[in-house]
Amino acid sequence: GDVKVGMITTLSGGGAGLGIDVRDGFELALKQAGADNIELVIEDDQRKPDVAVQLADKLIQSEQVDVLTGIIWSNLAMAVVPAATAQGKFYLSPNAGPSALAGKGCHENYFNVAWQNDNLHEAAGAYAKDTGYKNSFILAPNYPAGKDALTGYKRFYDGDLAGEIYTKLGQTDYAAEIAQIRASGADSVFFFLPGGMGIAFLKQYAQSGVDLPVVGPAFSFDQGILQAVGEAALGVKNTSQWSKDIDNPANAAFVEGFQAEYGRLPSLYASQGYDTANLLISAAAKADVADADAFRAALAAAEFDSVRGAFKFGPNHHPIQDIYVREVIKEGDVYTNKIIATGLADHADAYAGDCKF
Amino acid sequence: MTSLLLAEQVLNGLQFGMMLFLMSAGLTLVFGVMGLINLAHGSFYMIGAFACASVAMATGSWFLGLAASLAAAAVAGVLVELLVIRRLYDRDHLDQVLATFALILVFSEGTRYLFGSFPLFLDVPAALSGAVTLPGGIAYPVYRLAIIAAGIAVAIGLFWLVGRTRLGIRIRAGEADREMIAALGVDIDRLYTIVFALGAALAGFAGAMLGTIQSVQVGMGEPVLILAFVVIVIGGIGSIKGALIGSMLVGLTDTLGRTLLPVAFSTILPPSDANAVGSALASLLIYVLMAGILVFRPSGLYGGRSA
Amino acid sequence: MIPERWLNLGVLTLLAAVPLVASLAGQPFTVTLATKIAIFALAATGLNIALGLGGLVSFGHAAFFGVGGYACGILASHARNYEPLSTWPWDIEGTTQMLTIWPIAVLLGGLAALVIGALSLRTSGIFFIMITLAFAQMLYYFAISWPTYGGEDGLPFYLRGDFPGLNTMDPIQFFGICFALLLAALFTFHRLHRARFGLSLEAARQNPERLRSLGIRPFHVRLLAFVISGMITALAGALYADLNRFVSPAMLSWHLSGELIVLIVLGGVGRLCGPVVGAAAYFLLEHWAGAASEYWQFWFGLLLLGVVLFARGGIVGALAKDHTHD
Amino acid sequence: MTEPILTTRSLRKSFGALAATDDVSLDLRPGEIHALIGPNGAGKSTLIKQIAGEIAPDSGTIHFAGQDITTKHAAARARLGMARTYQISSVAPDFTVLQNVVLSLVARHHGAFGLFRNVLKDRRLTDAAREHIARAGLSGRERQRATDLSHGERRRLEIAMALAQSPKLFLLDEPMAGLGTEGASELTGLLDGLRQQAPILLVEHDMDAVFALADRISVLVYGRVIATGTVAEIRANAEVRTAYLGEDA
Amino acid sequence: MTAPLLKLDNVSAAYGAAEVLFDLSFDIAPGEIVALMGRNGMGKTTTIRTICRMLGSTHGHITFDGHELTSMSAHKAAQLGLGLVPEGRRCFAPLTVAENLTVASRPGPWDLAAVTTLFPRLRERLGQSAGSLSGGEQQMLAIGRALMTNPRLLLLDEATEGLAPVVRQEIWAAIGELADTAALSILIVDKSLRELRALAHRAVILEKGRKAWEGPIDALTDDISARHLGV
Ligand SMILES: Nc1ncnc2c1ncn2[C@@H]1O[C@H](COP(=O)(O)OP(=O)(O)OP(=O)(O)O)[C@@H](O)[C@H]1O
Ligand SMILES: Nc1ncnc2c1ncn2[C@@H]1O[C@H](COP(=O)(O)OP(=O)(O)OP(=O)(O)O)[C@@H](O)[C@H]1O
Ligand SMILES: [Mg+2]
Ligand SMILES: [Mg+2]
Repeated sequence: GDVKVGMITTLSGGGAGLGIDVRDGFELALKQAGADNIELVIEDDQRKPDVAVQLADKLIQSEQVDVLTGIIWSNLAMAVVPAATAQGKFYLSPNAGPSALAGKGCHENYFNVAWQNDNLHEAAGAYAKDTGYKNSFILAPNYPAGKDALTGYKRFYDGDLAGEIYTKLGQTDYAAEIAQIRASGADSVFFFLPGGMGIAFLKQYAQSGVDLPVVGPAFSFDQGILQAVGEAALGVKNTSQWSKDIDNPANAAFVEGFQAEYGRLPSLYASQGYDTANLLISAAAKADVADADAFRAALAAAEFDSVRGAFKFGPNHHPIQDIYVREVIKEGDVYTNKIIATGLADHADAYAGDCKF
Repeated sequence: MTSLLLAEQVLNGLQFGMMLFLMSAGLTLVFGVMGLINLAHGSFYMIGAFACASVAMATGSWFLGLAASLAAAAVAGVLVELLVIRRLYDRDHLDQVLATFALILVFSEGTRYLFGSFPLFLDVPAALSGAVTLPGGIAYPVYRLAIIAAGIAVAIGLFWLVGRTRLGIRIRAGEADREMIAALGVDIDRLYTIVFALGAALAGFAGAMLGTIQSVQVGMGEPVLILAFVVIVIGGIGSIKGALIGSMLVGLTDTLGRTLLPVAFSTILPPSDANAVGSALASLLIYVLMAGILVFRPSGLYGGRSA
Repeated sequence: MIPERWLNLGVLTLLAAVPLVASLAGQPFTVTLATKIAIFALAATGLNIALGLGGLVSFGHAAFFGVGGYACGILASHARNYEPLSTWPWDIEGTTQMLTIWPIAVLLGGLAALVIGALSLRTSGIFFIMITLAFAQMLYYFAISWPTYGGEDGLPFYLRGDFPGLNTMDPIQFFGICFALLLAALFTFHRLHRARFGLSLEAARQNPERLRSLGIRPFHVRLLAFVISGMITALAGALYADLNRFVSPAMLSWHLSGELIVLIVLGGVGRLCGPVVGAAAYFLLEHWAGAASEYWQFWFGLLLLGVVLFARGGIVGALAKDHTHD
Repeated sequence: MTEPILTTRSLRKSFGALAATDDVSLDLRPGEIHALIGPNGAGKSTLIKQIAGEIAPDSGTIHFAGQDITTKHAAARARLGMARTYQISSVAPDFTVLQNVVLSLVARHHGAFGLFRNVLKDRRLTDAAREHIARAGLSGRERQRATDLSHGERRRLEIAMALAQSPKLFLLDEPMAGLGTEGASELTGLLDGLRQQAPILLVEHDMDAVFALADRISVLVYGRVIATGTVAEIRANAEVRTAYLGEDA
Repeated sequence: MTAPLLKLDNVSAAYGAAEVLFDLSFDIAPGEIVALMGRNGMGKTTTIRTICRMLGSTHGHITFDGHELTSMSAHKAAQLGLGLVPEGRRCFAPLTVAENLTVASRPGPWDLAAVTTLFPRLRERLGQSAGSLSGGEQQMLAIGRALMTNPRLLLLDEATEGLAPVVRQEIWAAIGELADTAALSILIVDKSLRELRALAHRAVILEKGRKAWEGPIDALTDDISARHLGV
C-alpha cells in the first residue's frame, strides 16, 4: 500500500555528511525499486535535539506521515523516538542505536536497521581478544555514547587495560593522551572518536612515533572521512557490519548504483539508509501501513536483500548480523577498506533480554 | 605517573598553549586593538585551513598551501571589512555580534557548498614530519616544534607592530575616538581595513597550521572561537603579552587537568568512575580558571581597560 | 513609520491570531511553531531586561534556560517513574503540575542568577560576556557528563505537565499557556522599564559613575535585574522542556545563549516587543529558508546580515518611530 | 561659631611618586562658599573625588554632617546629602534632560527599588524636575537627549542635576567652564543664592566668579594648601600671584 | 587683499532631522584671527565640526586654500592643513601623552620639543596615560596635539577652558605669536570676551544658527555684545 515517510536527518552544519549519505542511500533504494507508493518528506534537524522534536511533531501532525526515519545521533533519537512511537508511528533507525531504546525503553514500533550502539565496539573487543592483545589502552569522549563504546569493547575483550581515558567532547589536540599511551606500556589502542576528533587523533598519532596497533569502530574509517585521514589510517583495523567489498548481488547493485548516481563511493551510512529503505519497501509490499499489526509483522520479518547479506531482527527489533573486521588499504589513489575477518558472527545486542513489548 | 611523563605533559601543555596563542593572535589584534567583537574569526580560521588543504592537494606543496591560506583569509578579511564591518563601527557592539554571527553562517555554508560536507585531506609535509628525541629522552613530533616556533614568531611580530609602530598607536587612538583621529588627518578607515585583514590572515595562518594536524572540516572554527576568546579575556584585552600568558595558562591547565585529575580521583574512586569524573571536571577546568581569574581581576591579568 | 505602541499591539495580536486560525484550519504544526516563538520570546524578554535595559550582555543565559528546563524535566520524569526525587533529609516527590513546577523553575533560575550575577557583575564589557559564558559552559559540561539524567543524550519524559482545566497536549491550549505567560512577562518588562528601577538600571548602563555619585549603587540595581532576568528565562526553559517533552544539554549550550542575543538584536535591543519580533522573524525565516534549500543557512545568514546593516535598532527600530521617553 | 559641615584632616593621596593631595585639611561652614583654586594639576579634582568617595585617600579622615565618612562608599555619601558636579560633564547620555534630572531626584529621595510606578508620569517628580531645569537655564530643552546638547547646555544640565539632589553640601568642579560670559554671570547669581541652602566647595578657574562669590579661598599647589584667606588676602598674596593668577588679577 | 584661506559660502548643517546651521557665510584670510561668538547652543561647535568634515553640510560650499571641502572626508581635509582643538578635549585616554602628541604629527616647526617647551607640564607627564591627566593638562595636550600636525588653519573650540589664568595668558600670547610669525590662520571660539577683543582681528556672531553680526573686532560695541551675547 501507500506509505508516507518522514525523514529527519542532519543536512546542514557539522556532521551534515552523515545525514546526506543516509538520505542519498535511502533515495537511491527508492529509485532503484521504482517505489512510487512511498512518499518521502525530508527535514533538516541541524543536529539539534529540540529542532528534531519539533520536526517530528510537524511530520506527525501536519504531514501525517506513517513512518519516521533518518536520525543520525543518539541524543536526537532519544528525543524523538519515544514520543513518535508513543503516538503510534513507526520509527526505522538508519543509524543511532542507544542502549536505552534497545533494552527497557524498547518499543514494538521502533526498528533499528543499523546496529545497537555497542555492537561495533563489541566486535572490536572480540577482535582484540582473538588477535591476542593483552594490554589495551582505550579511549573515548566523555558522553554516553563514549561510555557505551568502552563498555562494549570491554564486554568481549578479556586482557588487561593499560589505560582508560575519557576525552573532552570535541577535543582536537591529543598530545597529552598520546604521551600517556606511549608511557603506559600498552600493546594496542582502541579508540572511539567520531568525526573530526578521530581525524585529529589519527594524524597526531601517526606523527608521534608511537606505532602500536590501533583498532576502532568503522566511524573514523568510513569512506567519507578516510580521505581526510589519509596515510595515517593505513593498516588500521576497524569493525563494521558493512563493507563495500561484501560479495553479494544487493551490495554490488548498491555500490555501483550509488557511484553512478552520486559520483562518489558509498559510505557505511549510505548503506544503512539504503537498507532502511529496502526494509520499508519490503514491508509496504506485504502489508498496509494502516493495519499496524500486519505492517509491524512485515517489518519484523525483514524480508529484503540486505547489502550486508544475512539480516534479521532480534526480539527487540535490533539486528542480528555479522560484524566484520576491515583493514584500511589504498586502492590506486583512494583510501578504502577491505574485510579481513569476521569479528562477531550472528551477533545480537546485550540489552535484548531487558526488552518487553 | 613518572616525572618524565609529567615533564612531557608540561611540555605538551605549553605546546597546546602555543596553538591557542596562534588561534587567538588574530582575535586579539582585531578585538583588543580595534575593539570589534568578531565572531567570524573562526570562519577565517576555517578559510585558511580549506585554502591550505585545497592548494596543497592541487600542487602537492604544503608550503604553497600555507601561503594560500594567508592570502585567502586576508582577501576574505578585506572583503568583509569593506562590505560589512565598515558600516558597523559607530554602532552598538551588539550589532557587530549579530553581523559577524550571520557571517559565520554564510561562510560555513558557503564552504560546504564549495567543498562538500566531508573533511578535506591535509597532512604534515615531509620536511616537518616525524619525531625527534629531545634532551631527557622525550620523543617529540617535529611539527609541534614548528608550531611553537610559529607562535613565537607571531608574538614577536605583534609586539612590535602594536607596541612599537605608529600604526599600532593610531589604531589604538582610533579605538578610543575614531572621529577625532580622522579629524587629525589619519585615514583610519584604511588602517582598519589593513588591521582587519591582518587579523584575518593570522586566523587563516592558524587554521592552516593547526588544520594540518587536526581535521579540516566545515564548522572547525567554532570551538576555536570560544577558546580564543577565553584566552584573550584571561590575559586581558588588547594585551599581546596577556594573550600569550593566557594561552600558556589555559594550555597548561587543560593538559595537566586532563591527565592529572583522573589520577587524583583514582585514589578515592574506582578507576572507571575516576576517569569519568576526572575528565568531566577537566573539561570545565578552563572555564573555572577564567571565572576565577575574572572574579579576582575583573579585567584580566594584563588588562587595564574594560572595553 | 508607525508608533511603537501600534506596532506592538499588531505583533501580539498576530502572534495570538495566527495559531488560532491555524488550529481551526487543522494546521497543528503552525501552532507548534508559534509556541516555540512565544517561548523564545519569553526567554529573550528575560534577557532583554538584563541586556536591553541594563546593558548586561549575558552570553550565559542558556544556563537559566537549561536550569528551568531541567527542573521541569527532572520533576516530571521522577513523577512519571514514581521515584521520589530524594528521601533524605526530606521526601521530595516529582510532580507534573505546571503550577508547582513553574515556581520551582523560577526560583532555581533566580538562585542561579544570584550566584552567577554576584560573581560576574564585578566585571564589565567583554569580560562580563565571557564570565557569564564560563558559568554556562560549566553547567553544560556538567550536564553532558552527569549520567543520572541522561548526560548528552538528554532526558525524555513523553508527556507535558498538567495544568488544571486544560489539556496541555493539545497544541493550541499549550500555546495559550505560553502566550499568557509571555504577556505577563512583557507587562513586567514594561512596568520595570518605566519605574524607578528601570530608570536606574538604564542609568547604570549609560554612566555607572554618575549613578553612584547620585546615591544609587549600580551593582545592586544590576544584580536585581540579572536575577529577574534569570527567573523569566528559567520559566521559558520549563515551558520549552514541556513543549518538547524532552530536555538535553543542548538547552545549556552557548549556541542557545547566542541565539537569545541574536533574537533581541534582530528585534530591537531594549524594545518591549523586540524579543517577540526577533523570535518571530528568526524562526519563521529559519522555517521557510529550511524548506527552500539544503544550503538554507547561507541565505539565512545573508538575510540576517541585511537586517543588521539596513535596519538600525533592529526590526522594531526600523519600523517604529524612534521611541521617545515620555 | 557654627560647626563645619565638612572637614578633611591631613588627607593624602599619591599616584606613584606624585603626591596629588598632600596633607590637606580644610573645612566648610554652613552658609559659605569656599573656593579652591590652584594651577592645573594641583590636585583640586583629586581632592573632590576623595571627598565624594570616588577614590580612597591613602591616609587622613573626612567628616561630613557630624559623621566620619572616610570609609563610606560614594553612593552612601550622596544619600547623606552630598552633591557634586564634574569638571568633564558626566550625565546619562541617552536620557533626555528631564530623565536625567528625574533620575537625580529619585536617587536622592527614593532609591532605585521601585519596580512598578511610572516615574515619568509622576507629576510631583516631573514638576520639581522642570523647576530645577529652569533654574539652570535649560527651559525648553527638557526633551532633548543629553548627548545632543551643546557643550554649554550639558554643563547646565550638570547643575540642574545637582540642584535636584537638594543636598546639604555642593562640591562643584569648575561649574563655570563652557558657560560663556553671560552664562557665567547667571550662574554666579544662582550660586550666590544657593549658599544659604547648602554650603559650596567651589573649584574654579574663572577668577571673576571666584572673587565675586567666595567667602574664603584656599590655594592648592602641588597637592598642598599654600594659603587660605579672604578674597582680599589671596589677591594680595604674592606667591599666589606668580604661581597662579598671573599679572592681570 | 589676498584670497581667503577658508571660505564658507551659504553653509547649512543638521544633526539628522534637527537643522542647526542656516546659510552661514564668512571667510578667513591667511594670518587672520577670527573669533566665532554666540551664546550656548547657537551653533559655534557645529560650525567648526562642519568645517572639519566631522559633520556633513546639507547645503552650501566650504573651500580651503582653493580645495572644495564639501565632498571631502575628514582625514583628507585635515591633511590639507586643518588643525582642530575640539570642544571637550577628546584626548585619546588610553594612550600616553607622548603617543597622543605623535599619533598624527606631520613634519614642520611644531615637534615634540616645541610643544613641550610651550607646555612644560606635559614634558613631566609624557609617559602618563592621557585619561589620568588633570582637566587642564588634557587641554594642553589637545592644543599640543593639534599643533603637532603643523596646520595652516587652527580651529580652537573652547581651547582655554579649564586652564589656570597664568597658563591661559601664555596661550593667548602664543596664539597671537602664531598668527603673526607663522602666518597661521585661526578660528577661535572662547568665552572670554576680553582676550578675544585684544587678540582677534574680526568677529562673527551666531544666533540660533544664523550669522547675526560680522565685522572687525573694534566695531564690536558694547551695545552689540549686549544684544547678541548678553553682556
Ligand atoms: N590616576 C592617576 N594616575 C596618575 N596621575 C594622576 C591620576 N589622577 C590624577 N593624576 C595626576 O594628579 C595631578 C592632580 O590632578 P587633578 O585632576 O586633581 O588636578 P586639578 O587640580 O583638578 O587640575 P585642573 O585644574 O587642571 O583640573 C595631575 O598632575 C594628574 O596628572
Ligand atoms: N548631536 C546632536 N544632535 C542634535 N542636536 C544637536 C547635536 N549636537 C548639538 N545639537 C544642538 O545644536 C545646537 C548647536 O549646538 P553647538 O554645539 O553647535 O552649540 P555651541 O554654539 O557650540 O554651544 P556651546 O557654547 O554650548 O558649546 C544646540 O541647540 C544643540 O542642542
Ligand atoms: Mg580638575
Ligand atoms: Mg560649543
